Amino acid sequence: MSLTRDGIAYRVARDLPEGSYVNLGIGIPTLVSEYIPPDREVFFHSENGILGMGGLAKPGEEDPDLVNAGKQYVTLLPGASVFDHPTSFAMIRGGHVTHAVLGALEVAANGDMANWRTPGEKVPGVGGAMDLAFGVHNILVTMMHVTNKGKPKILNKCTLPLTAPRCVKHIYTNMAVIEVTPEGLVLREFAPGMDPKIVQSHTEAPLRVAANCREMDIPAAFQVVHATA
Amino acid sequence: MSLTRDGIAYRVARDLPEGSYVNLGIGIPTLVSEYIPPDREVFFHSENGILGMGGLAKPGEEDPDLVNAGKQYVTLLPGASVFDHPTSFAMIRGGHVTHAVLGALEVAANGDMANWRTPGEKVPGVGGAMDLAFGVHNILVTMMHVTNKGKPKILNKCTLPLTAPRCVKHIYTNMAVIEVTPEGLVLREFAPGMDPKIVQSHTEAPLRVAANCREMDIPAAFQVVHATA
Amino acid sequence: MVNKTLATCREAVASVFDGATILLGGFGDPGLPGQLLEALREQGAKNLSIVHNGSGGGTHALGGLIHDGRVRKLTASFPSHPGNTSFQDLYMKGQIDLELVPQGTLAERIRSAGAGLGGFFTPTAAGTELAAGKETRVIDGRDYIFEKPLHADFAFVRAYRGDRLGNLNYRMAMRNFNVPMATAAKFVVAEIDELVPVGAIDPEDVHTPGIFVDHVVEVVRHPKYLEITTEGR
Amino acid sequence: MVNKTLATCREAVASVFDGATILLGGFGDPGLPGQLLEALREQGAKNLSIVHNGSGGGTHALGGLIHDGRVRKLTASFPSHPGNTSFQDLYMKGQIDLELVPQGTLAERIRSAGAGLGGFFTPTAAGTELAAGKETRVIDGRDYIFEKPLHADFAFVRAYRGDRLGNLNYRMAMRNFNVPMATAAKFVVAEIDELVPVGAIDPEDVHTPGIFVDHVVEVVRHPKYLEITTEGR
Repeated sequence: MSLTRDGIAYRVARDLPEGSYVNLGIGIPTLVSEYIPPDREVFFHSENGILGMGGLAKPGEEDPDLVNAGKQYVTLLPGASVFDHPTSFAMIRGGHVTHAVLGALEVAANGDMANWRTPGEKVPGVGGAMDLAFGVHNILVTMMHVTNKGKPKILNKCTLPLTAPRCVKHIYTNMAVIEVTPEGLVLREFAPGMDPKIVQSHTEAPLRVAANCREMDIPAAFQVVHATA
Repeated sequence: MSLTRDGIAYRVARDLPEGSYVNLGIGIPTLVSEYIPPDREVFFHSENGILGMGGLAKPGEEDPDLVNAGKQYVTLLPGASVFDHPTSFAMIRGGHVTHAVLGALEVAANGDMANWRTPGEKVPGVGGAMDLAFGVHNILVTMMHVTNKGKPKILNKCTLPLTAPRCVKHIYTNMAVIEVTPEGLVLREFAPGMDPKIVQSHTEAPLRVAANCREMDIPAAFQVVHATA
Repeated sequence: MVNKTLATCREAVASVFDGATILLGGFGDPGLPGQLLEALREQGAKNLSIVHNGSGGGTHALGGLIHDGRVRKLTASFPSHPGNTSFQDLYMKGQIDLELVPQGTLAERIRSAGAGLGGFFTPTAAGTELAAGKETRVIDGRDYIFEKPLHADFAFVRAYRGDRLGNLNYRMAMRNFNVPMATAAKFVVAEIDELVPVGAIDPEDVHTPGIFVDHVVEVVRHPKYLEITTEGR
Repeated sequence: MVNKTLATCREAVASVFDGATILLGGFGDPGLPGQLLEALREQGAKNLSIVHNGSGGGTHALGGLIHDGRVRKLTASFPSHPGNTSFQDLYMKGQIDLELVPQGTLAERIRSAGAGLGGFFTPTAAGTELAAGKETRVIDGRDYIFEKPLHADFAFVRAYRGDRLGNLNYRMAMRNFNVPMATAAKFVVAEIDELVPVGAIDPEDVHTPGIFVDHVVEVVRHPKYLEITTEGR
């Protein structure tokens, strides 16, 4: 078994603490806001100048002047604020945004991350990815554990151009939760039905298995039979 | 005859064009706002975050949250705005404030100005003086032409520490209006009853007399018998 | 009486010259001065250097200007609009230059220009491909790169309300790049939804004081610019 | 539930330690957190390094703290308050250090710290006495000097309204140094006139978003801080 994309988002959401200020990348990260426990206050930041962002606007209720960084119409929660780009990136670069949940193409054992240049892309685009990777203390990566072709994305060394060196703190995949430590990667949790050896077999970089490493506690709805496992 | 302090302010006020954005220093410059012709729109800026400042607040009508850079309670005109210090000094340093009217202790023939360190002062203070002198294109100096002891303040070279080099565009004194040009000082106007020779005799730096140099057109109420002339 | 209003977008873009550098506000649709862009497209100036977060899509607004071959250089953080675009076509043919700048660095370079600064050191991109050729410096133990201010000839921004003095007020997420851009160009024009009397915008609600603005043009918001776009970040 | 409110100024200043660097907002009375300052005076921490535009007058608020000999260094643009002050006395005796910074440079250094930058080049003061010892650079033909960010352990600011999330709204000329200072310290406390429910401050009226603020304390505005001061600029 492994996690669905929503399962990965669900698992990350559990780890975002009360009162955290969180920027969500596009893709799996966008799903995270759906799974914050209702009794927990987490504040979502959008690069284009929003703090306290709510969910997507319902059809017919879009505010034409209110989109998120992915250009989707969004809502605001009570206590939200809006501001300009310099202020928004002061929040990011100045370390005020406490967590960023980002997709990645590759992560290395030392926390290096590559997520801005896709192989074969025609036009490069960086957006706010580097500002986030350099500025935010807790970079949480969400991604499928291996590529569509089954190749590991957690590597000894990144092969793609880096977004930022040594920036990743935790990796959440459909197979595992991995912590990046000064001594290398530490396997904290594995998907239900998996075990550390299976996770390692899909990971190029060596994983140390944490003393309290355990199977993820995750609802069945977020689990699927994993094609490559 | 020479001009009163209000006379100097009156003369400067005539030269501030419609639509100009003006910062007024303390002392004589503060008086300038009183003499803007009523059919002319000039916008006053205060370093502490005000654009479109009106006159001083009447006693009993002070807003405790609204002071000017001199810490006096002021009013706002319709169309005013308030902002923070970084924005206020972006206006100054970025060249958006078009004119600053400042007092000076000394001005040199090349436009050097000294106005921040008083001889014999105990504690130095610079405030926004340097930001204004470096950032604003049109620096207009208002001052008495000579010191209390009758010594020239318009010099070949400043003796006091500079506020900024080559920043002054025009000098307005109780005796004259002088333009600073790349070729040196040019006498544009002299106070009623004076003449270019008298002005030069109170000025260390050489004055060229403009071809159209003339007596100032100024109401009698702004003229006094000049003690040293 | 100071009056910065213009009747039409056509007048507002009349002085744009061939080879001009233009700051173009907006992020997605909010704050994008779409009708100034359409007027610019009709105006005809070419070899333009445009600074904008993205590259636009479709064949209207910025996408249209690029489609018409009027832009020689784009400075952007996210020009990789999904799908085939005019920008992509021209870029692949080597017919348009791209200066790729991280989004926060782009915003800060523009602010730096408007604030009269000579540049700044930022940690963003230090040690990456985007720092190639840039001056680096270690400050208090951390790597930084030097970035210069980004000045321009023109800035076109969009606001919600404006007055004849050029004071602007933005709704919701409209401020984005518009606030710094309005400070950083020699000639600044704002497309606004509503021209209001002086004093109608509370002093505390003026997000771009009139000191920064040369002209305002009231337009009727075109439904075309309200379409939901799918542009990525 | 996030709750950044504290009941008293005493609690708000409790963690200030000897030798701490403190950003102190306000310009004149507007935005000056006078009651936090009085609480700090009672709290007892010493060898403080204070960053504020002026040096305060009299024997209350900052003037009082200096009078009590609790400040070892002042970073200010205009410490030359008219008349005899505690600051002047101590300065003349060599018992307090002064770092004199042009007002715009002071504001920008604080903003730079809050924005995660490594410093910037400014034209202000280039070639003057205040540039002595500073790195200079010619950029596009103009002289600039390098200025570093100004970080701090604490920032004490004053706002008008605030909520339990730390969102702040300022009236009139209260924003001054408070906006940048609230971004540049490890621990930020705001003294506010009125604690309002979350959502009562419109998203467009939040001048300091709660992300920057650790605590808010509602106080009753003391008439003492409403006196007209005669402090020069």
